[in-house]
Amino acid sequence: MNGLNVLAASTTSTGEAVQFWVLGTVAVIGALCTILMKRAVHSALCLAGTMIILAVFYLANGAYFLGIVQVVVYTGAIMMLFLFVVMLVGVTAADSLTETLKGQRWLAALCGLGFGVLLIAGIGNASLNNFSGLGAANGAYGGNVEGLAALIFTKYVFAFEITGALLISATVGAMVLTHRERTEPAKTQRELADQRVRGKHLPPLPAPGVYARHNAVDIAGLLPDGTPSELTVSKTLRDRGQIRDVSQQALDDIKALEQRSEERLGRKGPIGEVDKAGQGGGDGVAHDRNEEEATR
Amino acid sequence: MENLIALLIAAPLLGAAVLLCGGRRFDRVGHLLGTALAATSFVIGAALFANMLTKSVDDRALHQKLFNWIDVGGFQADIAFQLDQLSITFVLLISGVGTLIHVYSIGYMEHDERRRRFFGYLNLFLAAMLLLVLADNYLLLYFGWEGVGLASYLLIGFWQHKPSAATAAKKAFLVNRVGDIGLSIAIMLMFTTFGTFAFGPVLGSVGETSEGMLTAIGLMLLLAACGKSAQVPLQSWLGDAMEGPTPVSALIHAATMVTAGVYLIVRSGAIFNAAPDAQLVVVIVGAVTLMFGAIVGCAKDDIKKALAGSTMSQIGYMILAAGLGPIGYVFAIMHLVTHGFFKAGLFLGAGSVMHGMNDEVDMRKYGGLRKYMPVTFVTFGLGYLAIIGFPGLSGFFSKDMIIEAAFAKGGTEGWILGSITLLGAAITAFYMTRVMLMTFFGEKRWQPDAEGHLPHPHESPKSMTIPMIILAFGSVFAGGFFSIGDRFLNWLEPVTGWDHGHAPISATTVTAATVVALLLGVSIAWVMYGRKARPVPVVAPRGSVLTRAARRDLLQDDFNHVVLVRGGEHLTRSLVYVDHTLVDGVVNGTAASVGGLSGRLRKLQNGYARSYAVSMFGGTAVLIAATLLMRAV
Amino acid sequence: MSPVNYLYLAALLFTIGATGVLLRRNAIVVFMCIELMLNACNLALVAFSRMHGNLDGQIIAFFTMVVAAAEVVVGLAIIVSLFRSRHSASVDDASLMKL
Amino acid sequence: MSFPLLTATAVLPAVGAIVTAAVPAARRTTAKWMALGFSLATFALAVLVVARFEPNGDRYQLVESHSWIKDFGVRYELGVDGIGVVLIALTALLVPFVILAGWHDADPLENSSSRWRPTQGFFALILMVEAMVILSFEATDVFLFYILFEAMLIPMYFLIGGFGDRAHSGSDAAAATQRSYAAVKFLLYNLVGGLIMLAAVIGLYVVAGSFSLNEIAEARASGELDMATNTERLLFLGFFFAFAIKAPLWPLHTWLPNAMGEATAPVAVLITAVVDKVGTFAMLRFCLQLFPEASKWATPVIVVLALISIVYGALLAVGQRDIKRLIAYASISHFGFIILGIFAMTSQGQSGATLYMVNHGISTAALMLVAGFLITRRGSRLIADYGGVQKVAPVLAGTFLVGGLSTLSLPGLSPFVSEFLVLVGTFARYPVAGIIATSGIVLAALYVLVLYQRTMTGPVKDEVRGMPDLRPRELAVITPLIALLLFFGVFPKPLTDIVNPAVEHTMSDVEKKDPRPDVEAAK
Repeated sequence: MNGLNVLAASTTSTGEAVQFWVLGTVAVIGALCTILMKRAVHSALCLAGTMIILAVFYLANGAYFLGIVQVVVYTGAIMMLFLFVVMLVGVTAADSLTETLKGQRWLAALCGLGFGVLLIAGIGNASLNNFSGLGAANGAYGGNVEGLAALIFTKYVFAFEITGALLISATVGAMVLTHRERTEPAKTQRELADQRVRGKHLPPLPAPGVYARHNAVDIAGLLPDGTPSELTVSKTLRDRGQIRDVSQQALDDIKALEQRSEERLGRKGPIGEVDKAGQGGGDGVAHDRNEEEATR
Repeated sequence: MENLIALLIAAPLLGAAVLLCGGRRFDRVGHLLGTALAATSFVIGAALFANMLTKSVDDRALHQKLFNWIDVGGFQADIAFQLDQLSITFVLLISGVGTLIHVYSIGYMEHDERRRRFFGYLNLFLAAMLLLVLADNYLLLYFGWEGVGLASYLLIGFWQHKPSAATAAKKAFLVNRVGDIGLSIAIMLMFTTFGTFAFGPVLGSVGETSEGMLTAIGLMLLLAACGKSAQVPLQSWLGDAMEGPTPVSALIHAATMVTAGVYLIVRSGAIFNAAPDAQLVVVIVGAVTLMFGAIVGCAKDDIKKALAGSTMSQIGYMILAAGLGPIGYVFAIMHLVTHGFFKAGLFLGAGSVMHGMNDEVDMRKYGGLRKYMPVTFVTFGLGYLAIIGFPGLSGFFSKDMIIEAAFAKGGTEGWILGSITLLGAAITAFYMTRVMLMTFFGEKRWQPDAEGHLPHPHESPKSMTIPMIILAFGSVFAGGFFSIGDRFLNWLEPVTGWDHGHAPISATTVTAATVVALLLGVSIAWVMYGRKARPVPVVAPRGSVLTRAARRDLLQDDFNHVVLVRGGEHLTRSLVYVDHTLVDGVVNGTAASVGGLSGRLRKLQNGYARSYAVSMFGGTAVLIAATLLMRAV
Repeated sequence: MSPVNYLYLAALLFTIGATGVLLRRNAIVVFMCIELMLNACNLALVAFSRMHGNLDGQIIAFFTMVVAAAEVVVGLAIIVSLFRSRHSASVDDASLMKL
Repeated sequence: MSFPLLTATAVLPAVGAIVTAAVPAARRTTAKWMALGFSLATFALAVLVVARFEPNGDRYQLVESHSWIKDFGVRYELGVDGIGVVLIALTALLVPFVILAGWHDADPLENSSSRWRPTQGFFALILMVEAMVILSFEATDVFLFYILFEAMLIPMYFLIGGFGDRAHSGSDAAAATQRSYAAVKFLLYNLVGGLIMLAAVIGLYVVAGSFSLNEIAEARASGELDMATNTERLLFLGFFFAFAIKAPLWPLHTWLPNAMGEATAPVAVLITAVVDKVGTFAMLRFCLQLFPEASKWATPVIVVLALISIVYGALLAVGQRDIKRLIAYASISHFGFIILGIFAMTSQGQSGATLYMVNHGISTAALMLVAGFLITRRGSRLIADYGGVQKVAPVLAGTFLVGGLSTLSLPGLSPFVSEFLVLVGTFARYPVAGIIATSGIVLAALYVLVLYQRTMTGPVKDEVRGMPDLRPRELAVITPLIALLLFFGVFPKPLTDIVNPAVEHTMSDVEKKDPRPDVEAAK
């Protein structure tokens, strides 16, 4: 209780003075950091610090309840909320301090300075030297918290109720604001599986030309099941759609060969092995031509 | 009896109303109706005249008040008439000559599909002119004054499809309006001076105001007279007015309307008598116009323009006489009447000649017409003799009186005026002889007209010749009738007053001099135009500088054109520009600047919450500062 | 030391917070600065209640805290949804107030 | 409480406006007839007002007075003096002719299929204007007058901007832009004047503590209200500025030619013959009665401005190439005469000015409406596009000439009486001004005759050939007007008898006596 008596004094104890000067400086520095730090996280942390110091000041001023509430609500809840949001938005989202609005910085500085000076001047020439500490007030109901409680539940009871309503509507509002309506039905497991597989190539890629029946770049190699695999052709050609089907190519070659052999031998009839053997050279010719086509 | 006075005016007015508003259904009877009503008013006039003769000299004047026209504060104007010897003289002249010219017009305008309207206008003119001479106050006189101006405007511009006619009409009206300024200012002066502008009170109380005021009034009246009577410097319209049909030229621009100025001055004699300076100016104007008109008349080849010049000059005589004061008033009016006869006759003759010559007006294309249109020749000849003042004919008496009066003015003034009038007489003789010779004598100089067929002159129909004959009769005998036993003098003297003046030389001398002057003029003219040896060229020779100037009305038209017309055009055009750029520009400029300013202010609203916040914050700071200051103070 | 210094401190902090609001573009930081201003006010209130020796000042401060809490909730929710809609938390991006 | 005749006279056209506007779009003709009927009924009421009015009775008669806004002592206070009566009669007389003349002006164009109902709107607006103008002639409460003074701008704005002259040289778009320009100019000019007047009205209330004309006048007369000289002058200027714009007085005139040029002829008549009269009327009633000292103080300047208006307007009229603009500038010149007469402070001048308002209304209506008929026939406003009309349409030309002659105030037509009275009245006090003003009659003759010569005479132009002469409807519009011109030209007594006593009152307001003649003439 002698603490209360101390508080009754019109000037404060040296201890409080020291505490004020030390912590006050820190608080100001914290505030400055809050507005000067590049990253929102740092600002938040500095602000938290300032708030804690303020809590101490509350206590020092005999507002024990408020001091605690300050620590719990502000530093504990609100600042954490800030940090969460900062994370949502992205911790690394450092906004450049370069000013975009012309003259904004100077105007702001000017206004701030003038405003501060004026406030301080105002306080300065306001006659505030009669101090009736909180002793009586706190003592009336036997303690700060009791005193507050008495006031809140008697004098300010309606305001208190209304704040309750306010809080409720605030929470609802927050939910409404942050709630996102789902537009499409939730995915089934099957869809998820397909999503995982689709577009992907499960087995290993074929080595280019392994099953190649052809050495032209733009002709896809054949998979074991005989289907051409576009993966064997360079992406550029794939995108250009300049892929030729090898099987089709082979048939073309054979047709061309038959024509030529007919011209050369001048006789009809099934083509023998010899001719097949001769096809190699013909193939070669064909290759060259194909390559020309491909490169063209 | 006096209730008849209104009828004098009402009859032709009714005619005008019926003919102008009646529409086509009157086309066939229009001219007859118009003539009948003109005659009616002449008959009434005659009746009033007779009645007036029966009365004693002192109570001859009649008054009739119809109703109160304007009554505001002290400003009292009545529709009231005054019929005294002076007015009745004019009434008879106007309605008489008017009726004759109506008759003449029946024939002259026969082939014009708008004849009905022509007669309507003529009737309108008669009504207005009668109103002018019958009014008993200056404002009502102004009413008639403007009315005849309107009628003359309508009649000069009767052939509106001719731009020249429309322009001439407009010119006549405008010049007359300039004169009207004078009349209206005179009326205002009378109102502010005498508190009234009725003839009786004003002329009665002339003695009670300053001579300067009277001079001002007199000069203003003179300005009005100049406008209406085509006196220098407002004479320019009369020549162009010949664009109108010839009967109009005869009635309005020779016999009656142009003499209204003389009437005004004689009527206001009391004012002029009391304002010698004004009188002097009147005399000067008269003298100048006399010479001006005579000179112009010598140079014109257009027969009507030549006659117009002579009209100008003759009215110059009258104005001069009127300016002489009591010595001259009577003779001014007398010359006015006789002139009304012979000049109307001359014009009608000219009209008849034109009628026979496919409306050719150039005398150089006439010649030798006496055989072809004898009646015209005779009547025109009598008129000619009358106007040059051939002894025994009316012009001789009246003009001689004026010349005597001019001498009787006395002093050097008298000598100057007298010699001018003599010179004028000589010149008159010259140009009238010229007209006569070029028109009726010499060999034929007829030219094919626009359609290409030569004119075949013929005598005009009865309806045209009879009036000419009657007028010729008047122009022969009127003068003698008037002056034998000073009838006219005794008749008018009670109204206008008369002063014998003191002639430095005897009347006989003057008469002799006059005769000499006229013989001189005639012989010169005969030498120049009459001899077979020296035929008149069809195309006008270049002529001397004076001749060329005279042909152009002594250049005063060019002066008007350069100074007034051109200058006016430039003035108005520049004013239009000023109005658009300056006066309006100021307004639009203000609007534009306001718009620009708001556009700039708009830029402050850049939409960034933070800059708004700055202004809020600054505002708070300012508020705090304010409160602190208030506390400190 | 006179407790008036608490008021000076409060004024200082308030001004700093206000200046921050004007200077920073990041909505979250702006919001923090607002909180700072509120706290400054609270400090002043507490100091006042000490001066005048009654608890009303503290009551007001208490209500301020409650309201601030509510405000923070809603405000942050707004910021989040804003960030969702236009992947940035810069206050200058919302400049639709321009004429 | 007797039958509120004045209110009825003003309300009837308003009702008519509403009814007309309510007529369904298809029944266009019904709307026209309805509008005509209402305007005629209004005229009948106006005649009743004239009949009930005792020229030599109290200054304000048929008075109605009800409290309106108690807190500011604003009253709904009506009353007419001689000046108001004749102007009410003029308005009620002209509007039927305006409606009849504008019979087809608001018919929707063939190709346009807009569901908007222009015809109904047109006639409703005209009736609305009539209602407001009449009420403003009756109002004896400054505040009430102010409201009407401003409110009549709204229907006029729409009449000018919404129903332009279809005979426009240039494309429709150009016509539309010029029309809106003219309308906006009209509105802005008059609003500026009105706002300054509002300031003066409030100032007057602050000074005098009442809006009622009579109360203030009495207070001034009894001397219990004496304004400081400067206050009075400022208030006077505030009022006069608004009225000078409305009148319009040089150099505040430039809105009139645009407005009259772009509007249809009947609307132009409405502007110059009816609405602008409110300005000159208000000078007589409010400026002179409320601020006699300041009026006398400002007289020299105003006289000079009026003279400038006379000569300047006439000269510009001579310089115009557009028939309607020419008439507009002529009107400016005539308004110069009216203002001159008012501020000559002689009974002749002021009676003349009042008569001038009436006669100018009739004569301008005659001239402008015939010009409108002419323009609708040929589809052009440019003088140069006409020529020789007199040959093909003699009656039209004749009426046009009569209208013109009345504009140049030929004796025998009513404007002569008023103009001469104004001149005499001015001359009696300011001889020089009188002489300068007299020169206006030559200029008037010049612009009228030039206009007539260029349009009506000369060889017939091909475009003019086959132009129909006046139709019965148009004759029905013109004939009565011309008859009135002639009648009042020869017998203006009915007007002067009503006006003179009122003018005596205003003269006594400004404590001016007519200058005595130098010599008492021997009667």
